[in-house]
Amino acid sequence: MPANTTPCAPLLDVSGATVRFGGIHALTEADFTIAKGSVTALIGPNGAGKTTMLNAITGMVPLAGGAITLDGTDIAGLPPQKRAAAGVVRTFQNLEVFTSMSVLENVMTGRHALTRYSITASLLRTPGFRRAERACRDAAMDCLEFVGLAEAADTPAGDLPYGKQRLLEMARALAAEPKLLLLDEPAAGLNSKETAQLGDLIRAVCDRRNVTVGLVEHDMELVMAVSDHITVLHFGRPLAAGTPDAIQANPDVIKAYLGEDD
Amino acid sequence: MKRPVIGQSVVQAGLFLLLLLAVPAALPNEYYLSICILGSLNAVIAVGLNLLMGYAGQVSLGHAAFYGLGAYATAIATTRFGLPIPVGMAAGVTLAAAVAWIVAAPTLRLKGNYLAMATLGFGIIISIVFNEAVDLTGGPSGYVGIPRLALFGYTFESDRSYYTLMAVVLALVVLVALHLMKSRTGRALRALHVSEKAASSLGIDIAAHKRFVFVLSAALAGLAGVLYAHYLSFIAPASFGFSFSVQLVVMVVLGGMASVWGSVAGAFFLTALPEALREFEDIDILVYGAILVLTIMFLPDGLAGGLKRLGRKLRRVGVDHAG
Amino acid sequence: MFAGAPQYIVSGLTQGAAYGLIGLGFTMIFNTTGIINFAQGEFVMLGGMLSVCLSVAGLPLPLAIVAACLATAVIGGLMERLAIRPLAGAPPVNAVIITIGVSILLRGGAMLAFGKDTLALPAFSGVKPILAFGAAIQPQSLWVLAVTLALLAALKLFFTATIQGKAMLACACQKKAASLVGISVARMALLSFAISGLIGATAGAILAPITMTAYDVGMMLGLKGFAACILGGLGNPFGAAAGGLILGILESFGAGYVSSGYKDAFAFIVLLLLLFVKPSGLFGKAGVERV
Amino acid sequence: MPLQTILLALCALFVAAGPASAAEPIRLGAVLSVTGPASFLGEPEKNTILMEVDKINAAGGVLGRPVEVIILDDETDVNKAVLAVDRLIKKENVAAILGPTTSGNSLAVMGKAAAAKVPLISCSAAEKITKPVNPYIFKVAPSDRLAVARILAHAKTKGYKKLAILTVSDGFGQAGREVLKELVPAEGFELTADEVFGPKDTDMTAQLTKIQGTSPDAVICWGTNPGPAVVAKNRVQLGLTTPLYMSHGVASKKFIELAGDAADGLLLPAGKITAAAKLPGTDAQKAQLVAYATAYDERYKAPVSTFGGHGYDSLHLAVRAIADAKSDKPEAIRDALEKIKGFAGIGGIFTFTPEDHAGLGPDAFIMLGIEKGDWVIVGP
Repeated sequence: MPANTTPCAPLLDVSGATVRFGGIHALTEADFTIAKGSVTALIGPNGAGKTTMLNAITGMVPLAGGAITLDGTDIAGLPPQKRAAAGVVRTFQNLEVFTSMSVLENVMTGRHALTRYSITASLLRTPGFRRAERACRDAAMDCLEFVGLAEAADTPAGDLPYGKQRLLEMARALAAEPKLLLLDEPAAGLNSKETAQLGDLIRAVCDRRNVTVGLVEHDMELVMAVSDHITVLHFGRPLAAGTPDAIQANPDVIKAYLGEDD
Repeated sequence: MKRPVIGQSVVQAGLFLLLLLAVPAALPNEYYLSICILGSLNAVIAVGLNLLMGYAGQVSLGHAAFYGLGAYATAIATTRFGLPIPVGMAAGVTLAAAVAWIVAAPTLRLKGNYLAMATLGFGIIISIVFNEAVDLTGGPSGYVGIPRLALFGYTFESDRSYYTLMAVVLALVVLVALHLMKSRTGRALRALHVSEKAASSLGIDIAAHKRFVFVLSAALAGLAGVLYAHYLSFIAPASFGFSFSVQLVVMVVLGGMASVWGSVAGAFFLTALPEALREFEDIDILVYGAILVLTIMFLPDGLAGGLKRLGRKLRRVGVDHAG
Repeated sequence: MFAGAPQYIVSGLTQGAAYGLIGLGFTMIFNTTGIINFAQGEFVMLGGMLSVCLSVAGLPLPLAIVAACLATAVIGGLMERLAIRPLAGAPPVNAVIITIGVSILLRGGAMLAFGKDTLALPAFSGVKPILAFGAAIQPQSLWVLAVTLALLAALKLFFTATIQGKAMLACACQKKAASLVGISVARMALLSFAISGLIGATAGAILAPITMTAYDVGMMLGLKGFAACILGGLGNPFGAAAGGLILGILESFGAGYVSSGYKDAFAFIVLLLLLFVKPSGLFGKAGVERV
Repeated sequence: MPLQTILLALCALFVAAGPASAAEPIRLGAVLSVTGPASFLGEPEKNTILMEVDKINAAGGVLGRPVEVIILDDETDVNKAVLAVDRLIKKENVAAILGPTTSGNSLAVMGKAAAAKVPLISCSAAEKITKPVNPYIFKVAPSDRLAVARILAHAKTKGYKKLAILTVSDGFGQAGREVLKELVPAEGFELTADEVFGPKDTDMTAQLTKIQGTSPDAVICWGTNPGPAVVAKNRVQLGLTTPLYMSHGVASKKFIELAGDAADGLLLPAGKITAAAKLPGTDAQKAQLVAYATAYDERYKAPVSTFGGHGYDSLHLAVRAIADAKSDKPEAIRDALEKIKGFAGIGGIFTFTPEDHAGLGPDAFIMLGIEKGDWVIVGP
C-alpha cells in the first residue's frame, strides 16, 4: 500500500470539463482533481474520455466548457506550449520520441523552457551560453540516470527498444521539472517485469523527485499497486473517485467494467 | 563520456576556410574560379534552406524569390537611389527577411504538399513581379549597371578577390549554422520536425520556431542575392524563377538532409556538374538527369550520408587490420 | 465592362479542363503511392509530341493519338519500375527528387528526338469557330471538355466498379492493410503510373491543336496541374478536375480584368488565399490528427 | 570526416580540365543559346557558323591559318553565359567572341569581355548593347527601332490612326514594347491598347478581346514563336478582321507552318534573307543571300531564318577584321572592326564607326506579306 495516504490541497482542479468533437460528447461536466504529491489514476473502459481529459488538461484539445486550474492558476486559456512552463508535462500513448536525435539530446530538449540564453549567445558561444548548456546537459544526464538510461546517452533514440523508449519519454518529461506529470497509458505494450519496474519508477518520481503524477492506464494491477487515489470515468462522465480499495469494491465501477451479470 | 569540445565547429569551419582559400592555387586555370564563386553563392542558400528543410522539416519551393529580392533590392538601392553599397546590401537582406516574416505566419500553418504549393505559388508571384514591374526591375531583359562590390574603400575587382570574400562569407555561414544546430534552438527545430505534439508539450513554441528558421533561411538567400548582384553587375528575372528553386531543393536533398556539410557539397557538386558535362555536347542534359536519379538511388541519404557510411566502413576495415 | 466575360469563360474552361486532366494524373499517382510526380508535365508533353510525330509519319490522327497515349502509359510504367520501385524504403522527398530527375531525362530525350521547334497538331474537326453565348468557341475546346468529362466518368467507373480500382484506393488509404489482404501494392503503383501517363498524354494530345507543343512545355503545365489538384484538395480526383476549371477561369479573368502580364500571379494569389483559409483545399477533407 | 564531402564536389571541377588544343589555328569563341527558350535563335546561328567556318577553311582560312570556332551553349541561362565567356577568355584565350544570342546574356557578359579587352560581336538586337558605345562591344542584329519604323511607315501609307500593341513578356518583347511606346505616339498615331502575353502562354483570346474593345485600325504583335502563331489563330477564331502586323521575330517559314491559314494577310518587316529568292534582280545582296539560303537548306534540310544570318554576319565580320588587321591580337581586331565600311552581310550593309557599333541602316528591313503560305514583297 502506498506510504502517504493523507490527501493534501488539490494541485490540479478540473471542474465541469466539457469537450465535443462535432456531435460526439467526449467529456460532459467531468470533474477531476489530483492532490499535490500524490499518484492519482484516471481509469475507465475504452472511450470513457480518459485521453480526452488528458488532452484537455495539456491544451491539445479545446474545452467547450468548464475550468482547469493548476496550483490555483487558471491554465484553460493557455496554448499547449505555455502549459509546460505552467508546470504540466505529459507523455504520449503512442510514442512521440525524437528519433532523429540522440537519447541525451531528447532529454535536453525537455529542458527547452528552462535553458535561458539568446540566439546571439548561442552563435557567439558566450560563457553564459556554455554554462547554461552544461547545466542543461548535467540535468538531463541526471534524469537519464534516474530512469536507468545513462549509458545509452549517445545512441540515436530511434535505435532504442520499445520499453526503453517509454522510459526515455518519461525522462524527457521529468527534465522539464513539471509540477504535474501526466502519463498516458505508459504500461501499454510492456511485459509484466517491465510493468513492475514502471510501477517502482512512478512511485520514485512521486516520492523521491516530489512530482505529482496523473496516470491514465488500463493495467489494473499497476493502477492498484501504485495509485494513492483513483477517479473512474464512464461515457465522458465521472462515475466514482476514491482510494484503490474503495474503487475495487464500488458496485457501479464493477458494473461499468464487467457489464450486467444478468 | 567524453566532454564535447564546444569549439569543435569553430575548428571545422576554420579548416574549411583554409581548404577554400587553398583551392585557387590548386586550380589549373582562373576560369574555375567563377564556378567556385557561383558554387559558394549557391552553398550559402543551400545551407540556409537545409536548416529549414533538413532540420525543421518545412519544405520550400520558392526560395529563389528571396535570392531575387536580395539581388533587386541592392541593385535598385545602389543605382537608382545612389545609396552606398553596404546600405544596399543591408536593404537586400532585410527586405528578404521582412517579406519572409510576413509570408511565414499564414504559410507555415500548412503542412507537407500544401506547404510546398504555398511556397511554390509565392515564388512564382514574386518572379512575375520581377518580370512585369518593368520600370522598377528593368523587366525581362534585366537590370544593368549594378556597381561591383566595394566595402570599406576596397573594390573587389578581380574574381580572385571576390572568391576570397565568398570563402570567408561561406565559412561564417557554415559556422552560424553549426552553432545554431548545436543549441536549444537547433534541438527544438529537430524536435518539431519529428513530432510537433511532443515538442509543444515540452514548451517549444512551434509557430515561432518555424517562423525564425524560415526568416533566417530567407535572409541567407537574400545575402547570397546581394553578393550575386554585385558580382555579376547584371541580374535578370530568369535566374530567380521556379526552376532555380527546384535546383536548390535538389542541392539540399542530394547533399544530404540535416547536414550542413551535405548542403555545401551538394551546392558545389550541382554548380560544377553542368560545366563538367560540357564535353558531352548535346546529350549533357541526359547525363545530368541520369546522374541525379542514380545519385539519389544509390545514396538515399545524400552525399554526406554516403560519405559517412564510407567513413564508417573504412574505420571498420582499419579496425579489422589493426585488431 | 463585362462584354468579354463569355469569351473569358470559354477560354478559361478550355484551359482549365486541361489543367484538371493534368491534376487527375497527379491524383492517380498520389493516391496510390503518396508521391507528387514532377514528371507529370512531361507525360503531357509526350502526349502532344508523339501524336504530332506519329501523324506526320503518316498514321491517321485518331490512331496517332491513341498510340501516343499508350506509349506514354508504357513510359509511365517503366518510370515506376526502374526509378521509383528501387526506392521503396527511402524518405518520400527522395522520390520527388527522382521524379525531377526523370522529368529532366524525358525533356532532354524529347529535345534530342523531336528537335527544339514548336509543333502543331491539326484540330480534330476544323478551326471554324462556333458563335454561341456571345463568344467564339473553337470546336477543339468542345473536344477538350468532352474528353475531360469522358475521362472523369471512366475514372469514376474504374474506381467504383473495377477490382483494380478499389485495390488502388485501398493502397492509398493504408499500404500495409492493402498488402495484408493480398493486393500487390507494387503492381498497383505500376498501374497508377501507367494510367497517369495515359491521362497526361491525353491532355497533351487534345490540347496540342490549341496551344501547340514543344519539348519544354512540360514544366509549366505540370505546375498548373499540381496547383489544380491542390486547389481541389489533394487526393480527390473530382476536386482536381474542379480545381483545374477554377484555375483556368481565374487565369483568363485575371488576364481580362486585371492585366495580362499578372494573370498567373492573380491565379496563384487566389490559390494561396484559399489555402490559408482552407488548408486542405476546396473539397479536401481536413486530415484529423490523432493525438 | 565531414571535410571529405567537399573534396568529392571539387574533384567534379577537375574533370572539366580537358586537354589544351593546338596553338596553330586562329581561335575564335562563340556563346550561343543552342538549347533553352531561345534555341530557335541559337541553333541556326550555330549551324551557320559551322557551315561558314568549313567554307572559309576550305578557301585557305585567313592569314594562311585555319579558323577554329569554339562554340559553347549557354542554354539561355545568364550564369552559364558568364561561365562560358570566362572559359573562352581565360582558358581557351580566344581572339574574339561571337554572340551571345539573347540581349539579356549579352548585357551580362559585356563587362567581362571589355575588362579582358577581347572584342565581342553580339547576335542580339537590344539597343542598350551599343548605346552608350562600349569600345569592345559590337552587334549585328538590326535594332528594333528600324523594324518599328518600317511598320509605322507602312501604317502611315494605309492611313491608320489608332494602333494597339500586344507584346511578349521576355527580353525580345520588352525591347520592342519600349520602342513601340516611344515611336507610335511620336509618329502621330494614337496608342489605344498595350497588352502583354507570356512566352509560354497558350491562349490570348482574353487580350485580343480587350484590344478589340478599343477598336484600333491595326494591331502590332511583337514576339517570337510560338506566341504570335497563337495570336494569329485566336484572331481568326474570334472572327477579327483588324489588320495585324507581326515583328521580324517571326520572319521564318516556321511561323507560317505554325499559324497555318491564320497567317494569310499578315504583314511584317524582315531581313531580305527571308524572301531572298523573290528579291528583284537589281538588289546588290541577292546573289549572296540566295547562295547562303541554298547552302543552308542543302546541309541542314531546313529553311534558313534571319537569325541564322546573325551567325553568318558575326563570323564574317570577325574574319574580315582579322584579315584587315593582319593579326589575331584582340586589340588589333577591335580596331579593324571599327573601320569596316560597306560590308555586305546577310542582315544588310554594315558600316561601323567609333560612335556606331551597330552598323546597320533602315535598308536592313523590307516589308513582307503572307499570301497562301508564302512570302510576298510588299514594299522597299
